[in-house]
Amino acid sequence: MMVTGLIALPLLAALLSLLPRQHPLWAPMQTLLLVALNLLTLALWRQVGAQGDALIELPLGAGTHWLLQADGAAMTLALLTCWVGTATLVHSGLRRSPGVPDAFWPLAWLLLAVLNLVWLGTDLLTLYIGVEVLGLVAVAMMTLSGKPEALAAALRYLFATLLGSMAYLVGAGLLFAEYGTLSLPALAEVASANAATGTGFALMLAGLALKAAVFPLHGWLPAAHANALLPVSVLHSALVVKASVFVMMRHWLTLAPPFSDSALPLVMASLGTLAILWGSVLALRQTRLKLLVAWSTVAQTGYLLLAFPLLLADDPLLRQLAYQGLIYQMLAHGLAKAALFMVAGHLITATGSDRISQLTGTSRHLPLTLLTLGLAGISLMGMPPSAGFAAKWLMASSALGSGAIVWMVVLIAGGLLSAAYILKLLREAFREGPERDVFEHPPRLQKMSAFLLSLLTLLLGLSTLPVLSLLIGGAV
Amino acid sequence: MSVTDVWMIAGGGLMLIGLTGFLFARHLLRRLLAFNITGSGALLMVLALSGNDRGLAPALLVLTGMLVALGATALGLFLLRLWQQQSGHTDLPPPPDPDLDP
Amino acid sequence: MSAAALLLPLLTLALPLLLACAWVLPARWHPWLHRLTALAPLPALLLALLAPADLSLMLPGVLFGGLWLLDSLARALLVATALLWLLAGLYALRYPLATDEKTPDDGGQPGGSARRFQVFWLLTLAGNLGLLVSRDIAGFYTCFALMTFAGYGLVVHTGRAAARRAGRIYLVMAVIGEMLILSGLILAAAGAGAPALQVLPDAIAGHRHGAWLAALLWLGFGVKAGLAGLHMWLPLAHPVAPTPASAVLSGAMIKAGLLGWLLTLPLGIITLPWAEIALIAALVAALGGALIGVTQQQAKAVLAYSSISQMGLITVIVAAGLIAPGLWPVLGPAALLYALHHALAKGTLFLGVNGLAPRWRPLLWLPALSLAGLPLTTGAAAKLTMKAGLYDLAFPGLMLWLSLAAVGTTLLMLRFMFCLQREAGDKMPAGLMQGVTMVAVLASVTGVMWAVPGMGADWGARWGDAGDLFGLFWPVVVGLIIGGGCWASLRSAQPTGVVRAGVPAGDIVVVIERVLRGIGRLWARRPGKDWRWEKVVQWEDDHLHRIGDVALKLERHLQRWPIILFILLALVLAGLLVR
Amino acid sequence: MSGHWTSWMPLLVLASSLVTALIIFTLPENRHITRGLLNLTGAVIKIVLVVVMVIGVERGMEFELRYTILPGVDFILRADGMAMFFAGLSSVLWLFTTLYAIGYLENSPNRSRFFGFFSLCVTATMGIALAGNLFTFLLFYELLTLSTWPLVTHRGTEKALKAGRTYLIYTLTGGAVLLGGVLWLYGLVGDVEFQEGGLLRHTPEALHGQLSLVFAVLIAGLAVKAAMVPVHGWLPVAMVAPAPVSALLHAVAVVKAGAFGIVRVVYDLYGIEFAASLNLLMPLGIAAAITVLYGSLRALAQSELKRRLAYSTISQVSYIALGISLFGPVGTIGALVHLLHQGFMKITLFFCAGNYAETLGVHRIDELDGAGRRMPLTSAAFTLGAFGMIGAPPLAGFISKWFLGTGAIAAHMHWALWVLIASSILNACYFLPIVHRLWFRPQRGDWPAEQTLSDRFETSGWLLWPAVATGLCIIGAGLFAGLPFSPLSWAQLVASREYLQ
Repeated sequence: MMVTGLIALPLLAALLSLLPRQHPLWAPMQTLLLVALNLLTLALWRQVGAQGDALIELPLGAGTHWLLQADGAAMTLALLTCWVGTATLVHSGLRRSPGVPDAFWPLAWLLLAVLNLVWLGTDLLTLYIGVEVLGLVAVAMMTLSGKPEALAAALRYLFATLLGSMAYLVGAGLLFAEYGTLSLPALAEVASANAATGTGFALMLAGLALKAAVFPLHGWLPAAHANALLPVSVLHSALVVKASVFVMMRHWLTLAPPFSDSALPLVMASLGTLAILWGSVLALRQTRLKLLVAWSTVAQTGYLLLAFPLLLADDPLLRQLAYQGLIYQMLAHGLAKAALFMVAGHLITATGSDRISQLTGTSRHLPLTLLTLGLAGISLMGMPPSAGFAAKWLMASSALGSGAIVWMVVLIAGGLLSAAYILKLLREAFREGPERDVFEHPPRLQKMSAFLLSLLTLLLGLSTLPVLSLLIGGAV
Repeated sequence: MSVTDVWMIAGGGLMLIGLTGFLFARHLLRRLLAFNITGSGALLMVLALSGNDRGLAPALLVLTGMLVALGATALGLFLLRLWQQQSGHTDLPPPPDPDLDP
Repeated sequence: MSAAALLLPLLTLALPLLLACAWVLPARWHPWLHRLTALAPLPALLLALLAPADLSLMLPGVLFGGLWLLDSLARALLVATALLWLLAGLYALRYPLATDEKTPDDGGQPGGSARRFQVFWLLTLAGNLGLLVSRDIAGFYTCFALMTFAGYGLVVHTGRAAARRAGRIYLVMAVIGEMLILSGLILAAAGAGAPALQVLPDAIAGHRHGAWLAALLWLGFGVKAGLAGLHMWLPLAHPVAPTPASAVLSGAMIKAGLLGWLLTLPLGIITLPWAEIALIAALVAALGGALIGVTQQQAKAVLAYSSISQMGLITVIVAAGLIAPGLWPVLGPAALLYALHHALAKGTLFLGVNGLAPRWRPLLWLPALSLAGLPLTTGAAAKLTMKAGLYDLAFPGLMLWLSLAAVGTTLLMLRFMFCLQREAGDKMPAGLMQGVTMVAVLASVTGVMWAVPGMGADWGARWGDAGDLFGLFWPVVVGLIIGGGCWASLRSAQPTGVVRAGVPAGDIVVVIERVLRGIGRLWARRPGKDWRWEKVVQWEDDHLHRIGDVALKLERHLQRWPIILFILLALVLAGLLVR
Repeated sequence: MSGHWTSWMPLLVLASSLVTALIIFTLPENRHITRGLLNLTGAVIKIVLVVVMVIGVERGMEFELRYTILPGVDFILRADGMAMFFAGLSSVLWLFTTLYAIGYLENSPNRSRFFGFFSLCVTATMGIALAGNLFTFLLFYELLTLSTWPLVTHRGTEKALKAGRTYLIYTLTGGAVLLGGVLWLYGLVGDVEFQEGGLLRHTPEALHGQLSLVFAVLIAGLAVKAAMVPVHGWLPVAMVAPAPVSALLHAVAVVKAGAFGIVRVVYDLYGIEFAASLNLLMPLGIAAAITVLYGSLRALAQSELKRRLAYSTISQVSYIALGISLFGPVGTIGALVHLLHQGFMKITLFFCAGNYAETLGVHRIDELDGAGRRMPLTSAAFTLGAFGMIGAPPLAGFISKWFLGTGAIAAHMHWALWVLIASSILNACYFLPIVHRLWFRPQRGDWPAEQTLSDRFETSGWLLWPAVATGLCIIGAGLFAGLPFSPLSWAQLVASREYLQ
């Protein structure tokens, strides 16, 4: 019952948020809903930890049924969604804040609901609905900032996401035609390497890759993130991009094993490597803060793809390590990227301009913001003791175990590249330019929410076992 | 050639037409229409593929597909009109240059 | 470990160091400190003379385990050294030290203040006295290094260009010497267990590369003892140093090299293959020193070369000890006696350079001739014991060479008196300086007797057979005749003397300097001049920029055709999986 | 984690500076007194804790904190002999550097930020000292890189930022290489803890080939921080940092972390006998020898005082690596005791360089003429440091060179002795001219930027007394090396445990 609550509660909150903002009860209601969401997610997380996966089935006739499964990975990402969602909503101010239009709250809650649906969904129909609605909600949120560039970016993103889900639909149809079932666990048993499965799987992968901004198809992401509202780009970069990758992982685990001897794993890993190199090099060349962070998202998605071939290793322990590494990387990147985007927003409001060269002297007047940037940066770089490092350690030891030294080297070298552009920001902040003491400080609540997110990455780095214990036996 | 094959070919043809329109149309409305055509083609393809007496699943799949296409078109039209009002163009400008580091 | 033994490190090492620190006090204490500095060596002298039996002290906490020992060897050297330092110290009381007002004309810098001289004086004294009594490797090497480096302060005191050049060469050779000694000590000590010095000779004797170790130590201490080829700093340093400093430098500090040899080399244990070469080199030093010394212009330079020649003779004794270990029991005391005699005589001569009124200057003939080995002088006694020891050494014509060296020394002494005559003119030194010099002369003539215990007893027997006496007498006579002739001819020519050319002081060092300067110029123009390791791993910004530009251009295309790329990817994936 | 108080001690040592760091970060800029007080109390508490642990370790007590941080990987903080050796050095020299930094940054901006990262840096160094296994060591090794970067770029000028960038390129790449090595090792043998005498000798024969390669990768990663040729480029460039930072980097924290890492890997991970049997020590020795000579040669050519000291550090730190490669207890003692002595000597030299820069505005060597007369105490300390570096007895440098020399003979690597001797001569060549200028050259014109920082002494007390104190430590460590609690006897105790009885 609690599993459906994860989706129902945000939906209810979305409806309630339609109330006019001036209503005196509006703020307490929002806080109450947020607290409820946190409590529910934690309770479910502990329950899954204690009793294992919770499964809900709705029969759809003729042997097929609608499945929602709350396993370790789903709960971890639900936790991530809850944390980032809470931080973003708190960050955008529960009371009156001019920057954010009223439509943001209902859309945000809707986004959280759909995200939880995607995490929990284990059959093609649910996943199709989740991924599709997610795209539409994201497009709608992108237009909130009202700038023409945002509109153009939103349109471009709309066409991309529609095309992607079209391919996904055809893929699902092909698979259903072949095996007569939509549920992933059932497919896992019967899947075999034949033409129909191959094309269906390829179409689905391509569609999801387009929605997840994987390397060659990442064109729409930078413009979308740079021009959207700050909370929107936080939610999008931290969660929405990951949803598509998560669905890719779900499909990969069910359909990829028969194809493990083909060149697919190699292609996925090389796409990941290219994404890391491409994203980092371009992030280094950016002069505007938000664009730099956007390009960093493209780069970091590359890490997730690197783990895909490792999931097909023959030794179950190595597969589990890769699985844990992948989920932990999603968790670490989600938190760190959200914190980084918030900090970018604060720096822009503080210095009044989006350009990186204007950051001179901020380290003296915005110490907490710089500390958050540092902590988030450490996790993105994969430096100990952050969660990013723990993820990199898990994935690298899995790669080493299965003899894939190249991917291990890419993982480690990738950390250096991300260090390059993170420290480019810090270097500008440390520069002592002409005396400039008038910095428009963002409200304390916003700074604290960003700091808490980056602190989480540090805490998750120091104690990884609570989260990893849920992911035991994931990909086996 | 069985009935499913006919539907298959029709669906495939529709998708091809839609895709080419999607590629070459510059006008946003045309692209949206092209998308609708490909959508219906794909739905047709899915129905044809799944054949009959396969239970509720394919129907549900197609139903959601249609709903989603409807929602998407509505959103697209709304944005399209907003874009037309704001920028006066009916087609999308080339993507902004990723600006060079001075 | 009696209480008196504690005095050993205190009086020799700690007292002067404390006094050196005391010089930090403000100026009104300086006159008192000056007097105390002069008397600093007195306690050590009294300790050496009055200490009952052999004193020894073990302090495990200091360095690798401190060990101090006052045996007969140390006692004799301590007496002579302390006495010489005392005389030089009293002499320095009246010696015009403060030179920092005027800048010397020859492009040097103003010299150090009198205070700086006193501090360096005390440090050198501490080092010198300390090394005589300390018997653990680290302690001995510490005092040796302290004496060497502090000696630099005395050499460059006047600040003139010549002094700075002499100081530079002194320092370079001192560092080379120190490093040779350090490597020798490490190599020898690695084999030996305990950190004491007396373990070394047996360790070297037993070592498979014993000859090489001994060679290292021979050369290392040889720098201090003025071996041929390593002597260049001596003739440069002495003339420029203030007189008391050069007296101590030449008299006491050179003997440290000899002590080093006596303590570390396997004398009387094994024969060393290169001992003959060392003996020949010593003879070359003895004769060469005399030959070059005669051509010097300055009185102190002559004395410096005389020191080289005399040390050459002592080196002959030690080298003989290395050739025939059996002879060492006889040669050992001879070397010691000769060293003591030379210390006092040379010290007196240096003090006499500007310590005596013209009237009393002939008094210098006493130590001068004693050096030359005139019978009935301490010099003669030293030479007799040396020759007695060397008689049955199978070395062809050794006695002839020694006699020639004696002739050389006599010539040197004549040249010294000639130069002194010309240089000193009729300057009237202060009363105390004259008194001190007188005492020095007396000590140099008689001092040796009571310096070496048991020496005085069989003094009479020394002169027994006339044959030896004549052997000593003719070189002096020949030297006087030749010297007198030259003196007369020089006097008849112009007083300025035609012989201006002569060999420059420090002879071969001039050549070495020119060679090094040439190498320096070559090195400056070497091809790979500005290649640096740092460049190997240096990221250049333009590399990153170029990659970035290419990426940006490609990126523009990628963003323009998303749909085609999507179809392409779908086809690629399908192609892979359908196969 | 056992609840016993001894298991909390290592954490307390780390917390003593971590807590200070966090508080200082939040302190507003104008609270100088509280910041100074916080710093000093942190440093003093740390020394007290370290002393308690030293005595505890002496009596054989176990101080260990352990919890699993990653599946199959433990986070271990343990105080064994070797750990207390480095922790002792760091905490003592840190107190001096803190005092010095308070005086040095008297009225400069960003002091909260500086002292915050300053304390973070000491936390990382303490972590490195107390690390119980290679993973924890790597964790604090990287933390050290990140916490020292802001100190190098503290001034914020273009030069400082460029130096910081170079510093990061070197150290981050080094960290990445080390991570690769650690991963490879964990892949081969799982979580191996630091154990006196090393545990890797029990591994099966088949792995030995790979273990040698892993050794090479680990040493390559550590060599960056230990500034061995050719990855030493960052050290002279980082000289642009303020004096306490360059003293901190070169004498105590960063450079020593690399050297200590090599000591840990060779003695406590591989075990000296096992490393010798895989004949890994000869290449390490050769690499160290090259660095020793290269560092000294480059130091000769430097005209700036701090750059010359930087190159001298590059050569001196490789003495430790050279000492490690001398198989035998004497060589080990030489390496360990030099780890401490070089700390004291180099920190004195940098304090003096900082004093000259701060009080007289002197940065170049040829501006130092006559500084002895103007600042006698600082110049005396500098002279002590210089002669210590040359290895003149009775100073600390002589003791370590003596043991390194005898160790070289005992290990039948005679060429190592000649490298030491040559390096000592080179040290004399580039230190004695400076000492000559200090004492024997008159002052030429007035000083570039003279300030009278205190009426009674030559410069402010904060700057002067740390320099003099560490100078006296040089004599103390040298002259009284025989005493029980001297660096030498502690090194002998630790070294004896490394060799299997």
